[in-house]
Amino acid sequence: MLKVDNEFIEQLKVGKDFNASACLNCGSCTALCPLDIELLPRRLFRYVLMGAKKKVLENTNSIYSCMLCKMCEDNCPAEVHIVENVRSLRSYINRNVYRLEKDSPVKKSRSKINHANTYK
Amino acid sequence: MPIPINDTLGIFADNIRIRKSVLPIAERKVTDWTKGLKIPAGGDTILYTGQMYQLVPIINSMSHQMAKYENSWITKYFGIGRWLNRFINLSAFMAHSDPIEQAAYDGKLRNITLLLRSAGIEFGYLYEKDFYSGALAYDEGLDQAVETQANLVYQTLKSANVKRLITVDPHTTKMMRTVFPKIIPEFNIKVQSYLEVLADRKIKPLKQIDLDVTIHDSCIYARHEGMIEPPRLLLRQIGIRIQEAELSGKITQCCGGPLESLFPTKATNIAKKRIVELSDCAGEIVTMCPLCMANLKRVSPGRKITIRDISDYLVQSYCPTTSKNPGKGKKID
Amino acid sequence: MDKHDLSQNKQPKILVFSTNNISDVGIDLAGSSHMDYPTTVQVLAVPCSSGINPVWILHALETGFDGVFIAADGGDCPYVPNCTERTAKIVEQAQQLFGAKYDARRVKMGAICSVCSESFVNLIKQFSKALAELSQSPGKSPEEEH
Amino acid sequence: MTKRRLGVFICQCGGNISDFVDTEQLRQSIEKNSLVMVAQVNMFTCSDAGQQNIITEIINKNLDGIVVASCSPKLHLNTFRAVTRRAGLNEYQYVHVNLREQCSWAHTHDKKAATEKGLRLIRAGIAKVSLANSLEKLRVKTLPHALVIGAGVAGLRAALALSDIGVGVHLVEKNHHAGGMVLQWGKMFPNDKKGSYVIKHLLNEIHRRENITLFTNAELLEKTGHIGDFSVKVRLGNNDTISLKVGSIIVATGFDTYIPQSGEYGYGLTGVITLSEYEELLASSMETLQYNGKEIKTVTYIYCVGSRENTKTDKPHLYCSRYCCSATSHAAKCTSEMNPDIRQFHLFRDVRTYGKYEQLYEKARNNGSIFLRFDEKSPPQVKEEKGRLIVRVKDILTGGEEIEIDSDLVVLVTGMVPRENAGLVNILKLPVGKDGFFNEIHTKLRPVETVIDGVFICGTSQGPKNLAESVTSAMAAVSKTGALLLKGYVDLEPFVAKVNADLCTWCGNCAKACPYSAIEQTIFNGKQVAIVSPVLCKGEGACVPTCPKQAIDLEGYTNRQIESMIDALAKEVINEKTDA
Repeated sequence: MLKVDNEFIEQLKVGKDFNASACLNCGSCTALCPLDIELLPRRLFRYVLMGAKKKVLENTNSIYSCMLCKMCEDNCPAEVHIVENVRSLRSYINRNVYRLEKDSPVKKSRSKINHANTYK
Repeated sequence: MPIPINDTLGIFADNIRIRKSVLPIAERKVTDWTKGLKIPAGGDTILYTGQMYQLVPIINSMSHQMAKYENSWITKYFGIGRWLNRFINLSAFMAHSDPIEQAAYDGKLRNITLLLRSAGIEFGYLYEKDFYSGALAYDEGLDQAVETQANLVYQTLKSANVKRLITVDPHTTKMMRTVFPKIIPEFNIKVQSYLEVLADRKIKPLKQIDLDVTIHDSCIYARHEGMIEPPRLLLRQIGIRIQEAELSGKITQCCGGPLESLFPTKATNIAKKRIVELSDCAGEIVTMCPLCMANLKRVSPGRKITIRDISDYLVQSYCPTTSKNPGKGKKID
Repeated sequence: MDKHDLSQNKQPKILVFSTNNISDVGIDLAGSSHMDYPTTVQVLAVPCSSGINPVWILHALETGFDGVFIAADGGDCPYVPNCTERTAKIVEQAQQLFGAKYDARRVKMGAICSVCSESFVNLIKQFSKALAELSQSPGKSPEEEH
Repeated sequence: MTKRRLGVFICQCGGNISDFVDTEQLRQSIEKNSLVMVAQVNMFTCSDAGQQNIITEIINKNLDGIVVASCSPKLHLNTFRAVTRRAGLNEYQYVHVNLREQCSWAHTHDKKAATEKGLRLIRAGIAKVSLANSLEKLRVKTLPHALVIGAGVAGLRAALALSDIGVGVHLVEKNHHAGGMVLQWGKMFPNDKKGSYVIKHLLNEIHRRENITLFTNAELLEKTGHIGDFSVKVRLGNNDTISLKVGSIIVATGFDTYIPQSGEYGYGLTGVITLSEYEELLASSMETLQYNGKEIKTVTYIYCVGSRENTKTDKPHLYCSRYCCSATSHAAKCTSEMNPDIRQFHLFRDVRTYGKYEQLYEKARNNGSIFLRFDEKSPPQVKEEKGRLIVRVKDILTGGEEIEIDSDLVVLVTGMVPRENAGLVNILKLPVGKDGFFNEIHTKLRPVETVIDGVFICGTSQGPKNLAESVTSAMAAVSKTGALLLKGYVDLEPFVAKVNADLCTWCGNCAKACPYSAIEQTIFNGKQVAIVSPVLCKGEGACVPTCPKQAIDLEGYTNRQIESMIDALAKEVINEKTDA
């Protein structure tokens, strides 16, 4: 049972920083990933969209394994910003799980880096 | 135990905050390459290295260490390492770059300097203020560290009245050209890779080279920055025949380099796959990113292949031969 | 007694009643698609299967047909909503007219729509086989032979 | 009867027939029949030369009946009827034999057997034409007025279009207000105009037209007469009854919304509402979306409620309701435009936002709606737990993972069901399909005509449609009506039942069997007999098998004709060398 964690969705700014709702589940990304990671990015993104925090955090290694090579994104028929999405997941984990940037002056407000828009 | 992501990234973040680079190196190592080139300090147009070429020998040495740590008992102590690193620059202790290698990578920057001069471009250099761009921190999602670094770099450029930057590698190009303006809305400095500058300037070859090469496009140049044609144009002009690998240009395959710090074994596996794809094509392999070069070279021993930086070819044709060609540096092949 | 006998090499003669708007179109399609069925199958088109007179069915058997197949419209009938029920009743009436003279299985109905070419050919081949078996051992149902 | 003089024209169809059937052998056999004056083989009988040849032969040889053995009658029946007419012969003295689709093309591997079958088929044609009566088409006058039943968007639009082409309209609406379902709808794709706005404009126009009379709160009570000239009685709001004369009737009675059963997907719990209720909520909300005074942050839509399912009621709704996926995507778009932070989960089986509506689906996805696909066999569960609505669903796209969504609002995307219309069905004798909606003659080729001549159906009365499709079908019904009424008359096929009064002893079986009330009792030579109204008779022949005296016949398919055709088909070719 995966519970939709609304707080997680809010923290991740799903739909803004993390934007993958346009995903059609075609699987092109998975097929093209040079890492052969089954989870990345289609299913991982689906977990994020559905606010399945536990599943997302179980897959930290996959999230940090991505090379951001953009092979998937360039071939995504739904034009999902896959690379920025992965970065925003790392950013979320760095801030909220590893607490690497707890001294951050921007810890309360969201980072000025607007992930979803970086490549628009 | 794999390398702990948490503590490793913590060290990167701390380093940026305290020492203005993910892997802080001595100023001397950043600027050594300029010896004898008499590049003016400052100016409107600046050659900006972002320390990438200079860093590679150190990263190489680090990765060698990290690969040893991966799945070893030491990984348990990374937490202590991070704590310690706040007071002592651990990377300086851990990584001792090979001076021959260092000189070879410095040589690429000397090549680039000569090329820009042959194209008639006037430019300066910021020397000790040629800061790291924060590329790795950006990729790893260390947003606060990136913001700090971006502001430092921008303030430095602004106070030096810089109008235009010529970058030498894909990572710094992307950071300066695409990422910084998102973080700093007023960032209005024109950023171009030296390959784009040379191609724009219509630099004329002085000599033809009879050679087949296979291009390994950098993911960042080809897909993130859409820069595919300039290196091909510059090589074609000097008579070099370009052999395209099955995956090249827009669909180039990654060298595995981005995994170097956290997943060294995976990085090696990806590099092995890529080097096989590239060797299937006739010719020497040409790279345009120091990280690609380092990662592909790491898996090349035992294979009959030559990997060279694009500037090594360009300098041979576009620059006049001098008795003391600083471009050559020391041979690393 | 059912007098219909077929020698081994002869195909049963079947009269098919089709309907102008629906099942005849499906049977046309079987021909357009070059789906082979026995040449001893002959089609007589009427407006609606609810208008088939049981007397005609009896007449067909008496004149030498081995069986009568009604290609009904099923639910597609544009004329009457309970066309299938009405047609089934006509089949029953015809069977009553057969009395002891003909086996009740010599009349059969099936729903054939305007694109049901394949099911027409399949049904007619099954019916033809059943009639052949029926003629060899009258009194036994074709199913029991298997 | 004097001996018939027949002509038989066998078509080679450029090889389509003659490659598999020996047409010359057919001609030689047929020629031996003493009734046959002419037997010819033509390369293409349907060509101008082929047609002219038939006319010449009819005139020169003084033929009184012809058989054309060629392709399926579905292709050229009308061609050769016209040929016969042009030669001065009654067009029903021509019989068509299907030698291509049902002979040459079906039996391409056995030319001998196919030729024998062809011969039997032509003999049957000869048998039929020998007994054919000359018939005249039934010409009926048409009145330039139409009755439109239902003043929803389809009915209103039909009335205006009829008015445009000069057909007067009586528009009858059961409810107090015209406008139907669309009146209640909020913003609609693509220009976000509200339903009430669209209806208001149509109604303004209706009121301006002098040749449209709108009766609200009114109901059809009775229909007599026939195509072109119906008499109808309508009950008005004040319980008065009015009689009207119309040439045709357009039925646009619309649909009903499926009402979920109590407990179906949590229906009955606070916060579980239907899509139309949600639309109303959206339409009445300004800046924030609230339900029962509580702000809505998470909306979960459950699709296909009452559509494409077989399990929940005794009346299964197996069809797709066509409009709901698009309507929900549009509602999602409106929701995120009001407040982009509202989380929207769509639990669907298939997304069918076809055509232009695909843009809505894309928009919904791009705006952050999450689509979760469930299997019909494991539908979502909706429960109330501690005052919250909990929806559990197995998401196929995540490999069947069970997802739990804590929702503020659950929207059941309900489909269309046929409107309860027993009275109207009875009055108009309209055919109703298995799904409960009205049936057209042919879904693709005759999409708005019914077997009741002069009665057309359109809009959602004939099956689920979206608004654009409803109006399209209304326009189709209008053009069929215009073509029928504006000419002033209509010709009907004369294939109707007729009673042999000498044989008839009036048992009433035929009258009971007739689905169209076309048979009545009358007195003939002092005895009770049945009589058929040729205008009401549809010619399906349902009365024929019920007559114990064989006293009722269908023109073109009489007992004698059929039996002689059976005889011809049964005859073995081998024994008939001399006389075909």
